[in-house]
Amino acid sequence: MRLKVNIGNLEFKNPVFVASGTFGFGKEYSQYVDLNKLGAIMVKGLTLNPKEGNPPPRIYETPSGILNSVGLQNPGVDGFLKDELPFLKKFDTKIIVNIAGETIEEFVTMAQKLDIDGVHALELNVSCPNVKEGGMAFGVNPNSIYEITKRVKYVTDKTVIVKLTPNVADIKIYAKAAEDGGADAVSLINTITGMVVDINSKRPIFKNIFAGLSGPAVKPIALKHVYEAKKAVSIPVIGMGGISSAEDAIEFMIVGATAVAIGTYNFINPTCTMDILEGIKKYMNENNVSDINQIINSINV
Amino acid sequence: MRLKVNIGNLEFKNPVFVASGTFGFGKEYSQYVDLNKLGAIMVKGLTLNPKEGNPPPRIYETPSGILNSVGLQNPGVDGFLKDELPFLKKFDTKIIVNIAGETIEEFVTMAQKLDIDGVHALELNVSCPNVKEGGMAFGVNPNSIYEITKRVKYVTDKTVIVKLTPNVADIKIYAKAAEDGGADAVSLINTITGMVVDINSKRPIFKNIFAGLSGPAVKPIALKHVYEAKKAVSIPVIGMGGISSAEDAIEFMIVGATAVAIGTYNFINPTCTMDILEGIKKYMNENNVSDINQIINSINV
Amino acid sequence: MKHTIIRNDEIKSGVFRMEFHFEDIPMPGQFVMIDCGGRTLLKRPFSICDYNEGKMTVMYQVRGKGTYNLSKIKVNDEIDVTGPHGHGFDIFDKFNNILVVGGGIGIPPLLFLSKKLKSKNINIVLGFRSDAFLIDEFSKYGNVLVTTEDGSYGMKGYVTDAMKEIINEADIIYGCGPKPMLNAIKDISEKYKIPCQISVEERMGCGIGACMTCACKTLAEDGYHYKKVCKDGPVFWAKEVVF
Amino acid sequence: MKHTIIRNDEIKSGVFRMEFHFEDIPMPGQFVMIDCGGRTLLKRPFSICDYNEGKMTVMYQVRGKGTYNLSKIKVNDEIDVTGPHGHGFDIFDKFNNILVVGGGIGIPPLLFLSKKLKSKNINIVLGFRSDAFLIDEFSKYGNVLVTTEDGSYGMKGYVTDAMKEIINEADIIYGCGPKPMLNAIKDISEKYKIPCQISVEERMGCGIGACMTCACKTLAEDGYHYKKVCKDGPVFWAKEVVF
Ligand SMILES: Cc1cc2nc3c(=O)[nH]c(=O)nc-3n(C[C@H](O)[C@H](O)[C@H](O)COP(=O)(O)OP(=O)(O)OC[C@H]3O[C@@H](n4cnc5c(N)ncnc54)[C@H](O)[C@@H]3O)c2cc1C
Ligand SMILES: Cc1cc2nc3c(=O)[nH]c(=O)nc-3n(C[C@H](O)[C@H](O)[C@H](O)COP(=O)(O)OP(=O)(O)OC[C@H]3O[C@@H](n4cnc5c(N)ncnc54)[C@H](O)[C@@H]3O)c2cc1C
Ligand SMILES: Cc1cc2nc3c(=O)[nH]c(=O)nc-3n(C[C@H](O)[C@H](O)[C@H](O)COP(=O)(O)O)c2cc1C
Ligand SMILES: Cc1cc2nc3c(=O)[nH]c(=O)nc-3n(C[C@H](O)[C@H](O)[C@H](O)COP(=O)(O)O)c2cc1C
Ligand code: FES
Ligand code: FES
Repeated sequence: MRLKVNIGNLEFKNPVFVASGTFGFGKEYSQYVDLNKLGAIMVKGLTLNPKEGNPPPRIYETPSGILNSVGLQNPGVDGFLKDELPFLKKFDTKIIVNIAGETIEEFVTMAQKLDIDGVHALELNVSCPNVKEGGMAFGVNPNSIYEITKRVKYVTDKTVIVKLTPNVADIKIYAKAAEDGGADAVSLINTITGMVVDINSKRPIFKNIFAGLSGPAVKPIALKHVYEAKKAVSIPVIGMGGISSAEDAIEFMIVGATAVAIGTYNFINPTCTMDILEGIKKYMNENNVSDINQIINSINV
Repeated sequence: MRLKVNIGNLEFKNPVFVASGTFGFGKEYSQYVDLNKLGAIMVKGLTLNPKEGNPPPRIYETPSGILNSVGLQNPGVDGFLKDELPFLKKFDTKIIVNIAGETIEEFVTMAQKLDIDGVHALELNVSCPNVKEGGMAFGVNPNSIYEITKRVKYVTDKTVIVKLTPNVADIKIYAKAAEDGGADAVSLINTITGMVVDINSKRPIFKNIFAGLSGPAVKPIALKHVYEAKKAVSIPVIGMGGISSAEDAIEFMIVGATAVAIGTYNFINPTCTMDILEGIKKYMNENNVSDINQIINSINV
Repeated sequence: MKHTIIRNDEIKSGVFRMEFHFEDIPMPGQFVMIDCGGRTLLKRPFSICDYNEGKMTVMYQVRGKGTYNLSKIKVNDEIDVTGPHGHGFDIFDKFNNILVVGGGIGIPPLLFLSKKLKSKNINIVLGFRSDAFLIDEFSKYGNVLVTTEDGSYGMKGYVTDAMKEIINEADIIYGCGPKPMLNAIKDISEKYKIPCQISVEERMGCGIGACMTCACKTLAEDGYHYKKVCKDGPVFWAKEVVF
Repeated sequence: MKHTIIRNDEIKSGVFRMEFHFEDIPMPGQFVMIDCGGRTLLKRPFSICDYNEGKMTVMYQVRGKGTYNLSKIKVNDEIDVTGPHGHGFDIFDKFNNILVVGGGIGIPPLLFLSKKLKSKNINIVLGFRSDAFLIDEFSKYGNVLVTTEDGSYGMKGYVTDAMKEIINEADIIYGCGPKPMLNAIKDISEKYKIPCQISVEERMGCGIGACMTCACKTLAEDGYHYKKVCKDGPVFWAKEVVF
């Protein structure tokens, strides 16, 4: 049974990834999951300088979902290279580094610093709804997406993935902008903007008013965006948003995802990635699929 | 305790409405709910001619939500006037007629036909994701919204509400277009586009591929859109999307909704509107709110 | 509305018989909507298998998360049930020879129907894949013929095979079961020109006729018309249903 | 990982004591994450109140839907629990005079702490709004002073009032309770220059240090730094926490 998938110049041992920001830098989950068995780890979003993020509360449970407003707390690129990458290098899996510049120049600088052994791909986070500078402001503008992608591709030979926001009317335009800029793949969805109010204080629960919705609640929306994105581009798509089971993962692959990433559900069940991987194998067995690539983009419409 | 709210030239006895398409024409739910106690009934979306709608399946459960693809099955305006309005007229509540034209002219014609006793307001449905003609195609275009609103306002003195789709990047533009066109209010959100795939047949569950997501899952997204819409316009906003409790309803009112509508949750608990009304009264009592209008748009940011 | 469970037993692998207190008296062919709890949202529809002095029985097969949750419910637990809903089987005094045909988990509502039929000559054909159930109960109300696909009980084959032998006697046919079976029964009823009522399934939202999600395609003068399974049905005249 | 419930009793209105089988041996101040079932998604954090040969006790107050669901769990049911998580209270041999201060539902983890303290002189101050609990258990490990806001048990007032009388004896303070109380304890410890550890609460996602959602503002050289309640805490030195 062949589980390998290709994105950019990389071959991944299987299509089950973990989504940025939900899996830290791998250390904590390594007590639950053999990291060698993951297709890839998309690490927590990095900024050029260390960032403290937003004041608490940063998370709120909603029906079948969560809102988060972490605001990219992270040790910065240098901190990552010094304190986190050495641990990750010990594992036989692909490391995708999620980077979020406040300016185009910051994206470029980070890409240059990350042009280093042990880093396999860059995921350009132009879709974080929880920061004031950069983030989603870039992601809702096709020109910014194009420009950032192009500038980053110019300075690195790493596989470059552009992470898209679902907070747009027509995802196709944004996926295309990334492809035109030279992206090797697009990944989606990042979180959906939402809010919640404390009816006693009459204040928004989150200091930033808005926060990002993720988890099973968003799956039907994410699936639609992935399907649409795939129709617009010929580069691979990495699908995510609410995946909690092998069935969910397979749905994303059928509509066009070359790989999938699991985010929020790691919190619910820390070994879910392994269950999902097993479930995919079972599905392939039962349906006589010898190569996972036969499933990708196999939708019948 | 004052529960009355005003929208356009109408006074509603309370702000708890039922959302279009989830409550039929009131008859069925009248065995569970005293219709006289509802602030308003937003009836199933009407088209100029009777419409059969989409082939089944038309509904699918998702985590804390549902996808629907009814496709506006309805008896047409004339059928409504003949077979449904007489029943509704017996009740002391406001009747808001949801209309969905395939063309601007159809909106105008329907508005003219509905310029009749017993119909209190029109809700212009420019946001249905489940039809091929009209629907959301109008709703994602500010010019269409403006034009339709203006043309309808020209032929009717009824209160005109424009129902907005959340499938846009910035709801403010669309709310403003409705206000500029002369709308007395905007209502939102209609359903969010989503999809689901049968992994055995590899086909989308719905014949139209996409369907509309509603229910508790979408609440944080709906709340954000209502908050944003209210910031953009000075006309009243009717908030809906995932409301299942009095707390939810109060959240919508705090961020700016003059009234709220309950859709999907009627299916889960047919008497939920009454529970929500009671819960709002309890909240007002406990917080010494004598007039519900003190809650509306009272957010503290 | 909360209703207390009297029993909830697995009568064969994956098939449960659940009894609970319920005040409102149903008609055969009607159904109830049950809140299955856990992470389900919508209530699930189940046909009424029996009703006796404030006690209702439904039978269900574990298929997805709702029915799985139901299977874990214990005696004295309470469940939220609405109903009875829908338009059930019509019973006609004029017909003496009745043919009742059921398949699989479509069989339970036919028990309640058979019980309510007043006719003298009732033939009941029940089809199973393998293990049969409810045979003794049905035998109280008519002459039972069983078919199994694997031949483990009764005749080997399909209900349609068994029907052929007794179809000539029938004044009316009542059917409930999987779609292909209903389609086959419809064909037979048309071939033999025997009136036929069938109970169909469709995914539901409200369960009471308000949301238009439970569409069943039916013939109409000007082509076709989507009727509501929850209100116009679940029982329709076979001749009007378009499969 | 499934764990079988041994008991789940309401020991006073809305407060439950739940015991279940659990293999991994915890340290005082650590917590577990419990899947509360129903329509909850995230696991909920609860401090460990006691641990004895494979049996863990937590105490919880019913606040929202998760704790409500927990309260309905019966003996022999199974729950999904992960842990023990976090950095608990540090125990120092060098300190002989210990002051343990708890308020409300923050009290339970201090029982497990008190049990593990080896010191001779342990003063325990427990504050309640009204009905007190766990007093007898705490008395086994030290000298207990109780305060209630309504004066229904022990001294009328707050723990901070009771602390004043014995603060001079203390080499270290351990605290757990509502935020205003922790803030007051921190102030007292600073005033009297006594080392002080407190257990804080924050909403959590992963519970293991990966998601950065459980931020606790702490002092750092260059201003402040958000530490993780689930991994760096829940127990912090009071002096580093910024309220
Ligand atoms: C009028 C009517 C009477 C029925 N009577 C019985 C009965 O007596 N015994 C029995 O075992 N089953 C009966 N069914 C089918 C039963 O409703 C489904 O098996 C059940 O809803 C499956 O729920 P689930 O959560 O286990 O499955 P899931 O697949 O997880 O359910 C997901 C959603 O799909 C719906 N759904 C799934 N399968 C069906 C189906 N076949 N028909 C309608 N909706 C479906 C569910 O209601 C739910 O909303 C009947 C269906 C209808 C429409
Ligand atoms: C380290 C730690 C230890 C705790 N120990 C105990 C204990 O021993 N006994 C006890 O009764 N309570 C304890 N709590 C608080 C307990 O976690 C909450 O009361 C519980 O999560 C409420 O869940 P709910 O579903 O009933 O409330 P809801 O308000 O419905 O919960 C919604 C969400 O908010 C979170 N949440 C709500 N209140 C809190 C809170 N105070 N702290 C953190 N998250 C919260 C929930 O975990 C959930 O994710 C502890 C909290 C932390 C962080
Ligand atoms: C707590 C949290 C933190 C996140 N941080 C990041 C991040 O740093 N960079 C990023 O690109 N996406 C981030 N995301 C988004 C996820 O990577 C993912 O796109 C999204 O959560 C949808 O997937 P899910 O529903 O499986 O969680 C974060 C999500 C969560 C819940
Ligand atoms: C089955 C169904 C049918 C609907 N039909 C209509 C309709 O005819 N016209 C319309 O404007 N909105 C329609 N809607 C949208 C609802 O009125 C409402 O905007 C949406 O469902 C969000 O609210 P909720 O989450 O409370 O359901 C429909 C929704 C559902 C679930
Ligand atoms: S289920 Fe709503 S109309 Fe039938
Ligand atoms: S809860 Fe995830 S880091 Fe603390």
